[in-house]
Amino acid sequence: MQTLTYRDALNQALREEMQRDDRVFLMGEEVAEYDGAYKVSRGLLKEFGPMRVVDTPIAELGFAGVGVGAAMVGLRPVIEMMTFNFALLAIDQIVNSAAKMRYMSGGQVGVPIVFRGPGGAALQLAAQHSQAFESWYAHIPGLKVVMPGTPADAKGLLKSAIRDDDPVVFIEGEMLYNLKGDVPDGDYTIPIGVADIKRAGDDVTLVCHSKTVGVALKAAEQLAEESISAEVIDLRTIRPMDTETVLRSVVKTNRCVVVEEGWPFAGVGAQVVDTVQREAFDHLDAPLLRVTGADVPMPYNKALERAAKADPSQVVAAVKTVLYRE
Amino acid sequence: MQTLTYRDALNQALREEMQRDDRVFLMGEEVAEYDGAYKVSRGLLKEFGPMRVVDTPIAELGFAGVGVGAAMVGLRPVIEMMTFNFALLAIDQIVNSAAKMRYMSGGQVGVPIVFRGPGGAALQLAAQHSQAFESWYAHIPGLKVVMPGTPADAKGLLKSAIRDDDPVVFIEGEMLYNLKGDVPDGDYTIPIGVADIKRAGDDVTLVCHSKTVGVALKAAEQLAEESISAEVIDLRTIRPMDTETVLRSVVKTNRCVVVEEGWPFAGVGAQVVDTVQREAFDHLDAPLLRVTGADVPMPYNKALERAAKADPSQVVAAVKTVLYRE
Amino acid sequence: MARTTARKREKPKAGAAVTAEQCRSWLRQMLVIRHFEEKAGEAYTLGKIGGFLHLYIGQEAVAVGCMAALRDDDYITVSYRDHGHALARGMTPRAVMAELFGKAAGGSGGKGGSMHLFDAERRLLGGHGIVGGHIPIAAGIAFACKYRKTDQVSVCLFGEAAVNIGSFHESLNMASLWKLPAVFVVENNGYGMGTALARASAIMDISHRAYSYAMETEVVDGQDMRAVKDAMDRAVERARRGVGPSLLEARTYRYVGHSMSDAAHGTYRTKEEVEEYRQRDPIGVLHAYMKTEGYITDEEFTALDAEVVAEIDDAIAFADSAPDPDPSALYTDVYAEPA
Amino acid sequence: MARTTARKREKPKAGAAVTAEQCRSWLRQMLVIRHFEEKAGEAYTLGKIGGFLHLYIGQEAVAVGCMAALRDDDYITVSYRDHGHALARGMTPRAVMAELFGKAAGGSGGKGGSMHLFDAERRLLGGHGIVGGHIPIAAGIAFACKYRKTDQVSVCLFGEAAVNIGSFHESLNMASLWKLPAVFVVENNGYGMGTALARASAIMDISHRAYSYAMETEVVDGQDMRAVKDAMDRAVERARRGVGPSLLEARTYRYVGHSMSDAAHGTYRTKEEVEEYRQRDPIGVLHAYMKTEGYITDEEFTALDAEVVAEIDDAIAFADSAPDPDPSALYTDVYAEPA
Ligand SMILES: Cc1ncc(C[n+]2csc(CCOP(=O)(O)OP(=O)(O)O)c2C)c(N)n1
Ligand SMILES: Cc1ncc(C[n+]2csc(CCOP(=O)(O)OP(=O)(O)O)c2C)c(N)n1
Ligand SMILES: [Mg+2]
Ligand SMILES: [Mg+2]
Repeated sequence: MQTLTYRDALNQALREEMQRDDRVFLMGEEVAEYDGAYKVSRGLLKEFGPMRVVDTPIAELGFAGVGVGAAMVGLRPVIEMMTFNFALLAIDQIVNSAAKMRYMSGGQVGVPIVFRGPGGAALQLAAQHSQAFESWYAHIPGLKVVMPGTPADAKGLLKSAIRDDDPVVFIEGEMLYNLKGDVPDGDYTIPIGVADIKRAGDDVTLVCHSKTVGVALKAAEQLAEESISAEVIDLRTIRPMDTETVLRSVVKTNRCVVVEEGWPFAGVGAQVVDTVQREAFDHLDAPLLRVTGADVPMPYNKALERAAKADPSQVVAAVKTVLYRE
Repeated sequence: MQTLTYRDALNQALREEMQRDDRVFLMGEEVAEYDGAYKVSRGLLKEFGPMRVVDTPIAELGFAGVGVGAAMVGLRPVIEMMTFNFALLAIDQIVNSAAKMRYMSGGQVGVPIVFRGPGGAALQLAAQHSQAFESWYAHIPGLKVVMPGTPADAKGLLKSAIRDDDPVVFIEGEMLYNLKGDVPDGDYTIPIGVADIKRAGDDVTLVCHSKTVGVALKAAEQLAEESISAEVIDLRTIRPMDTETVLRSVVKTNRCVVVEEGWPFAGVGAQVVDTVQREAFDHLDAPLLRVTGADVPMPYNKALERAAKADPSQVVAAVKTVLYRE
Repeated sequence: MARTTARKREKPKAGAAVTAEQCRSWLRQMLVIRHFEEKAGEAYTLGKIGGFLHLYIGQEAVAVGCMAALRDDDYITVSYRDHGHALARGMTPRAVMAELFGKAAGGSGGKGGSMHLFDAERRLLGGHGIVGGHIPIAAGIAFACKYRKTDQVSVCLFGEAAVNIGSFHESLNMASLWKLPAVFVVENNGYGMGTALARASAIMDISHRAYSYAMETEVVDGQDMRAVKDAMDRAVERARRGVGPSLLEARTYRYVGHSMSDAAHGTYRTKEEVEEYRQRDPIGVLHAYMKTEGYITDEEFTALDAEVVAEIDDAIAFADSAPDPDPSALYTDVYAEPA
Repeated sequence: MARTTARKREKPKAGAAVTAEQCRSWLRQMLVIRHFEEKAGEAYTLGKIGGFLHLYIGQEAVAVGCMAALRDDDYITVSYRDHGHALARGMTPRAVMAELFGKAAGGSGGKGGSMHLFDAERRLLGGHGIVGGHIPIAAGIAFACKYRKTDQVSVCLFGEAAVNIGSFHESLNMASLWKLPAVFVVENNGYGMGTALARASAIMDISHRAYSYAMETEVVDGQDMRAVKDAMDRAVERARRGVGPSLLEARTYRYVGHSMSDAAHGTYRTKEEVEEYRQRDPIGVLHAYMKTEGYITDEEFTALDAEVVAEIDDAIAFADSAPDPDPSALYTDVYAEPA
């Protein structure tokens, strides 16, 4: 076991996969000479050189397409989006090219590519720089969507994403990069499509992913003080979603609260609710509730931003509602 | 009353609004000299001239942004996307500019713009040309999303959209353009955010929008033959959603099936399910079920495409399931 | 338009000497495309083909001239108007027609259709429906060739209306900045659907756009297959040598409507204009050359034409009788089969 | 890079005679920007300002020179590096600083912050955070001016790294095609974050990109405020007359890091390079000119500088003590208030 930050865990995953497979390369804005806008690629240019760690012009649509083309002929591109806010400019290549190539070609041409970078809000970056788009990508057949919430998951899942034969949208958290955690030594992977029970409990199921794993765990602690036992399930992969693990828990707890950073309308949580109420209808003692980001563009002001973000107190309140406590 | 096609109803709405308000102009690919790729703008160039009916280069991101800029200084642009598949290239302007300008500017600058064009699948246009993105747009605070399913709704809602002070994503159906229906004479509008009961019933609530209105109504007829009375609710507006009308119906029928053209994961139906199970939990005699498009890129082959589309038989089957019949 | 002087061009080598055999095969390819497209148009009106159908009639010399300059291991990407390129690259009329008919025997198993022709073996990587969408993809394929230090070349063909979209700009800049082994071929047929170039681009000389990227460029007569091949030879050679990418503008014309839903000459062009361009038919141009060179007699031409007609009739019959894909195909090829 | 000859330029008129009063106000504006940015940087390190903070130190002459050429009813759009433009356009240091502090008294009520400065009254329409995002918006504003047959002009300022993104290409093509009254000003400070122009663009002469759009273009010394104004006067006049848009390249330099999280000279440039550019400081250039013209004495300069320092101190104090927006502000301005 080693203790690593989420950032360094990602950096290790990239380095180890690039050492293991010379088809793997990293491309994006400032990934090479600048070591990455968030330093996730620190040292990689020095180790692998400019052909495998490639700085691009500001041209998200273009370099996303370059990655798709390279993947179509057998390379394993990792395309860094400085943040997924800017990926809106590249989304045609992600959705119309990467996600559909295998199907349109009748199985002849796959696109083994990873689009990665931070998603969601950081601190006071305002409306255009604070958006969570995971439900958008998860809506698209042909894409896989991975969102680790811990350093160990980040490393193991990024390795799986790079080894995957299909396009993977790998969304990190800018606020998570400095998060420290235990990471297994050596080479290991975590399978895509498998959720993780981050805390066991009996009274209520909390479903979360990425940054909200921390929110749910904090809420679970506070609930424990009131002797409410919450089970915290980290989806880790949004698509394909591990519904079995979620259902197994809800069948046990009979109550569920879904926590996510993004906006409420047709968010990831809406899909969790849809699945659970359909598959576990007779096991539910209360409606499923959701805790989400406020349904507004993100404000710059610090206090307003704090109020716009999903926090443990909202989770605690939702849990008490589904438990019919006060 | 006049009988009009959906296409001509839209054409009337555009013409009447352009006559009423000289700030309104239409811009897009082939909208002027070609009368529109789907002839929705037939005759408008002749009547209003090239400054108000503007052909553009193939540059979705660019002309969407041109519309946003024009709207910021008080014009009322109607930006035609030849189809919403191509709007993926413009989505940065729709989401990062149009939807956020009012908020980022602290209320100083609004963006009264309409992005309109056909969405979803037509016939055998394959994967890149057969996609339904309404759940994406509806996810975004700052946008309104309107999807009429009849000629009368198309005319009344497009007029409301053009008069609205906020950005409206107005998604039509290529397969609906030839649909005929009664349309009130003269100037009328249909308010954004109000659903419509297209058929009254007591046993089950069918929630639908756009093309699936026809699917739900056909299913309702077939169900009637088996003396199952279905209430068909056409959302008409996806965001803001008229949850009252849906809930009022479900409280009466205690059962609900949501029908949509798009993909299942985090689709519009997932949001309907989330809302209904939360607000009407104690009224539900069965889980809410959804009928959606198949979770695959659209295939070209005719038979495969038919199998990929939501149809009345699937709705009938879902209804029987929630009614616990066979 | 902007007064810019052309970047000094490498002196065009006198068209590499071509043999009667070569000409014959090129002529045959153009005849195959011409008859294929005419039959496809008929099949569409009969309802055998659905969706959008974009015919290549009139532009045959561009696809044939380009493919003639390539090696088997070079890569090709093209727009939705892709039948001609697929046939010139060696896909059989049966495989292409079956795809248009949506049959399992089609190149993409009937799941792609007319706009999405792929033949991985022949390195034809689509068939793309979003205007400009395949330009960065072609740059990426070229990037991979450079990455692997092979001397393969990535050729990308698109219409003149695509030069006004952002991906063209971003891709050509990166391709030149990184000296990628790519050739970008603009098939300038004068119109994007109903929009004439002059109503969509601030400059009429598309090749001048290359100067924004310090890229080599040439304008070539797109109705003269041999001229296209000669220009391609130069561009492909530059790419192979690692000198960098090129932008080729081939001036051509489509005789038919944009797609089957568009009249041959809509309101946007006159019958006379179409007729005028038909005078310099690409098949006629090569045929005339072959006659003057004594490469082909009228009898031989008639025989060749008949042979091609028969091949296309066979392709139609094959496609018509071929089975639909199995219903299970709906759910395959979304993701890789778990190994 | 591409050998292209410059499009014949209109002979620059000798800089319109300027008065001591004008120079004094321009000098004052530059001093306001300089001191504002320095204080804002301090406030950021004290945690009074959050998020991203992009300072304009070193580029003052571009914003001041551009605004000096505009009428009150002209429109301005700019990137996230927008403090200088807002101040030069007449927004008070109080209003801008309060926005940076996220206070209700800020120009955008504290909801936009440093990257999103708006002043509808002064027709400053952002403050945009997506590189290239405001270029089509500026074209759209120009379209509206033409649509309404006013003689207003839309000016759009962006960094040199934005010339490689698709929206630049699409917007300039449409602006020229439609002869829109727009002026596109590239503030070429040599770097996009840590990327030097030569590593992002296939050509170093950004102004040459104008030829792809048959657009007028000029390169101007961005450290000489009067030179910027003269070039702007010509471009604005062309736009007003309806001749068409222009692309101006102002060669300038940022003394500080890309944002507060970036060192003044990271690994991507040397301390020496920064020092060298500081030698031609835009404030120094104008000040020197004014001294030779006898427009200002050293005493007057010292007094002016002190006056500005006091104004900025006041802005800091104001912003610091101003109240946060009401919590209810979180939910307002998402949509228009129902009339
Ligand atoms: C991004 C995008 N916008 C619009 C369309 C619709 N469309 C299909 S073909 C076409 C015209 C393209 O013309 P050109 O590039 O000249 O190619 P040609 O059809 O002449 O071969 C348009 C507008 C599209 N497919 N993609
Ligand atoms: C589309 C997009 N991609 C990436 C970014 C991140 N980013 C912010 S500023 C910047 C560099 C821009 O440089 P330049 O255009 O030269 O302006 P300058 O900062 O030098 O004023 C980048 C890459 C962004 N904001 N938008
Ligand atoms: Mg064309
Ligand atoms: Mg710069």
